[in-house]
Amino acid sequence: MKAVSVEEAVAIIPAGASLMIGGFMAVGTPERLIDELVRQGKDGLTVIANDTALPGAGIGKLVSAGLVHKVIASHIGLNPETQQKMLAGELEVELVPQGTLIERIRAAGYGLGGVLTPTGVGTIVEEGKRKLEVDGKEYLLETALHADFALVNSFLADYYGNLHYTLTARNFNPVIAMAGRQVIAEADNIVPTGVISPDQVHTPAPVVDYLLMNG
Amino acid sequence: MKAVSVEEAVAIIPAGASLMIGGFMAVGTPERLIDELVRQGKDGLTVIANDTALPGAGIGKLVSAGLVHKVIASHIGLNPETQQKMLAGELEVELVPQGTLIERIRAAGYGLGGVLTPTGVGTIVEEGKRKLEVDGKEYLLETALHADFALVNSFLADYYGNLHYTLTARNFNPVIAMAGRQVIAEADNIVPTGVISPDQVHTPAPVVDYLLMNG
Amino acid sequence: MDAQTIIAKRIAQELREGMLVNLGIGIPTLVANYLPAGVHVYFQSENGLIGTGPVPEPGMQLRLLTDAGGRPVTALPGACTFDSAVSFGLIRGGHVDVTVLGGLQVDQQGRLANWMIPGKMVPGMGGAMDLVTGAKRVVVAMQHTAKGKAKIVRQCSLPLTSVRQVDLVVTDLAVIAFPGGRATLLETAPGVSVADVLAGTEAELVVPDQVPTMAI
Amino acid sequence: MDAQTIIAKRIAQELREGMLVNLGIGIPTLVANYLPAGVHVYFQSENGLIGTGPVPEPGMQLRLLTDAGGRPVTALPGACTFDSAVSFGLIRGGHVDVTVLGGLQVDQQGRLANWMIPGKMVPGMGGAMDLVTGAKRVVVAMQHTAKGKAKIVRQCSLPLTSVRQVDLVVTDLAVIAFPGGRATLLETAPGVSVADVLAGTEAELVVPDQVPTMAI
Repeated sequence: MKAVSVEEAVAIIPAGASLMIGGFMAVGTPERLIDELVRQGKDGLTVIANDTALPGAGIGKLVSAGLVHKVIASHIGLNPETQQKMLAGELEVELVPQGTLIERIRAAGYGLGGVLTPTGVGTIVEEGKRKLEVDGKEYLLETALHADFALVNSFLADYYGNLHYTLTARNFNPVIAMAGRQVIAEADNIVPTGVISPDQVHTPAPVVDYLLMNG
Repeated sequence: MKAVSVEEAVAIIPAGASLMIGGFMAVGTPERLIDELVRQGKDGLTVIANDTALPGAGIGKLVSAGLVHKVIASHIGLNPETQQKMLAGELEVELVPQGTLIERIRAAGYGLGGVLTPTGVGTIVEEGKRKLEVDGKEYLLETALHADFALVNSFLADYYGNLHYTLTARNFNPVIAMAGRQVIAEADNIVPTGVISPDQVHTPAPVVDYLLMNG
Repeated sequence: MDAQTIIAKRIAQELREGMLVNLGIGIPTLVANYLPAGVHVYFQSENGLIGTGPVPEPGMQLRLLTDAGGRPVTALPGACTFDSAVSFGLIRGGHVDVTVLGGLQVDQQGRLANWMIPGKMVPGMGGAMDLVTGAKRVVVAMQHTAKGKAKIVRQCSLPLTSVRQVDLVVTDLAVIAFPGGRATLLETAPGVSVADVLAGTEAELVVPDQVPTMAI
Repeated sequence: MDAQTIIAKRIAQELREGMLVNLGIGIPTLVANYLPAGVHVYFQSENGLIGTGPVPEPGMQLRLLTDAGGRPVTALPGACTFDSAVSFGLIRGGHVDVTVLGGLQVDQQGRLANWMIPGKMVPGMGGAMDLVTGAKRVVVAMQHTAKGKAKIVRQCSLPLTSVRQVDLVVTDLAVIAFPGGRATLLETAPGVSVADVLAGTEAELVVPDQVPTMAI
């Protein structure tokens, strides 16, 4: 793990990269990284996240700034800008059931090729997907979803990069931290190693590549 | 959740039931439940667990007592009795790679039909299984593994049945707690509701059906 | 009693001690206000919480603790939090006893459409498809008609949320279930006649000899 | 220096600052004793621990904290614990930088057999298949021969652990890698000649002009 400034962290991300971003309606989203992506104008991004929050919050800022080429999400209903840009053909949107999205991300991080889910069978979600039967029940094969970077926000990080999330700010964060080829963590609080007890670590330090320094 | 004595809990389990049992070399195994299974002589059991521990410890006691009809596990090498009984044809043993075993159990608890894993491709583990290609890579389809009961051991339980495991005694426990059709929890310590903070709960109370009372 | 209150009160009667319950946004959220006295249920927010409590007192909000709509909530003693994979494991895996969701249309076999109006409203399915596919019991909370048009129809014109048949539809006019795959009138709202229900329903509705009034 | 020490010391040189390392039972465990000074690596136990430390002081053992063999260990500051699904997510998902495992046979393309001898020893594969399939780098630690018989063979007679080619085999006689799918002699142990290695090896071995001695 390397401690970096937010400027250094975002400089590592090329335009056109695919980013998994933690958060649920901007709760648990790394806002400093988002703001710096906007400042450095990294465009052509593919964003994989639960939602696009609201205009002015979290991923909503990337959408407003026109930096996003494609969104893979489960819900965009609370951000009218995302919907407008989608209908205007300025933004590609792939909608995925939330439980399927998180399993596809997890599969990538856990070295699985995919999972079989009953969700979406018989609906428009099944289009173009393989269907398999197990014990007489039909499932869709949903394949692993990879990304160049995972950007996570944790409540605590220690000096090694162990991360602890809290309350509903955990959401997608620990799962994307396993799936991003490189992982950049932004912590609300950096604490001495040992402050987070072993049972409270949600993301083990060895999967974290960069930790944002304070300031 | 219902608080029950160990006698009541085991009385619920019929002979011939399939049991997922937590623990790794008997660390994190519910020993009171095991001892009572032996006392009540519940036989013909199918045991799904990481291993069969040692003679005289954890699942080893069930094997010694001749109560086990079939074992689905990743490792039996440290229990010579399991191997002897297997070679003598007294005990059916299905060996599953550890990472595959835990994913098959998880799939059952998470409503998935199965997962695609690269583990076992090209080895004798692939016999009789479907192989699928995703993005040019071969995977085995490993299907969900269900059980009638999950028997878990936690470090803490609160009055609702929220469970917290500690250190390496966590292992299979939180995963099987999602997968057993009925879940019986044996806690080292029962604490007032609220003592386990929300972020420290590994198994949510609503999935626990029975909690062993003290004494 | 207004339409929303009728629906919420009636659905609250479906909840039993110890159940794990997921309430959607809108009318379903109101169900929590009418729990039978002494009954303790667990409310799940799919963003990662069991034990969701009411809105916090002024000044006590925490940005790190919200419902699935991003609004501040509280956590009751005995609450627990988890990541999204666990949250949807609970949902897809059948651990949620009851989910209450809004509806746009329900067909006469009980299949729900509630996540998009092609060309008009494409918010995404969020957790709805997993909830309808995986919860033990699915209850739809909706107005019986929208702008005079029936919402309980022969066939959904909107994309389905799941092919799984829902268990109960509760509207401001009626309670409907689908035994044997046929929409069947179970109860009418106070002051509503069977004829009123039939007039507002496009689907073929089985009407038993006796149709009791909702006990709300 | 005895055979085990040679192997463990040489493999320890493969470890770099910050790596996540999984050591199997037996010779691999000894590798931890020979870490280069000042290098910090994370040791994973597949039963659910990163930050595995040495055996506890007498009287300090805790039944709830063991290695994958069930023996008491310690946890270093900065350790973390997790369930078995996460543990094998780390392994299968390529997060483990190096795994060091024992071997029964390695074939000349670098494929390992280390989990069973049909009819004789059927302990189960435990985590071995996942480790060999998923770790970024696989290092095999074994005696070069067993009872005079070569263990690096043309073709494994024992069931394979994985079809994935291992990265390095370190024995008491030699270091062998598999560039281009061909077993190649990289180093010999102190006092061991190339001829000694060839005599103890059944596989066809590529021998470069210069074969340095292990710097241990």
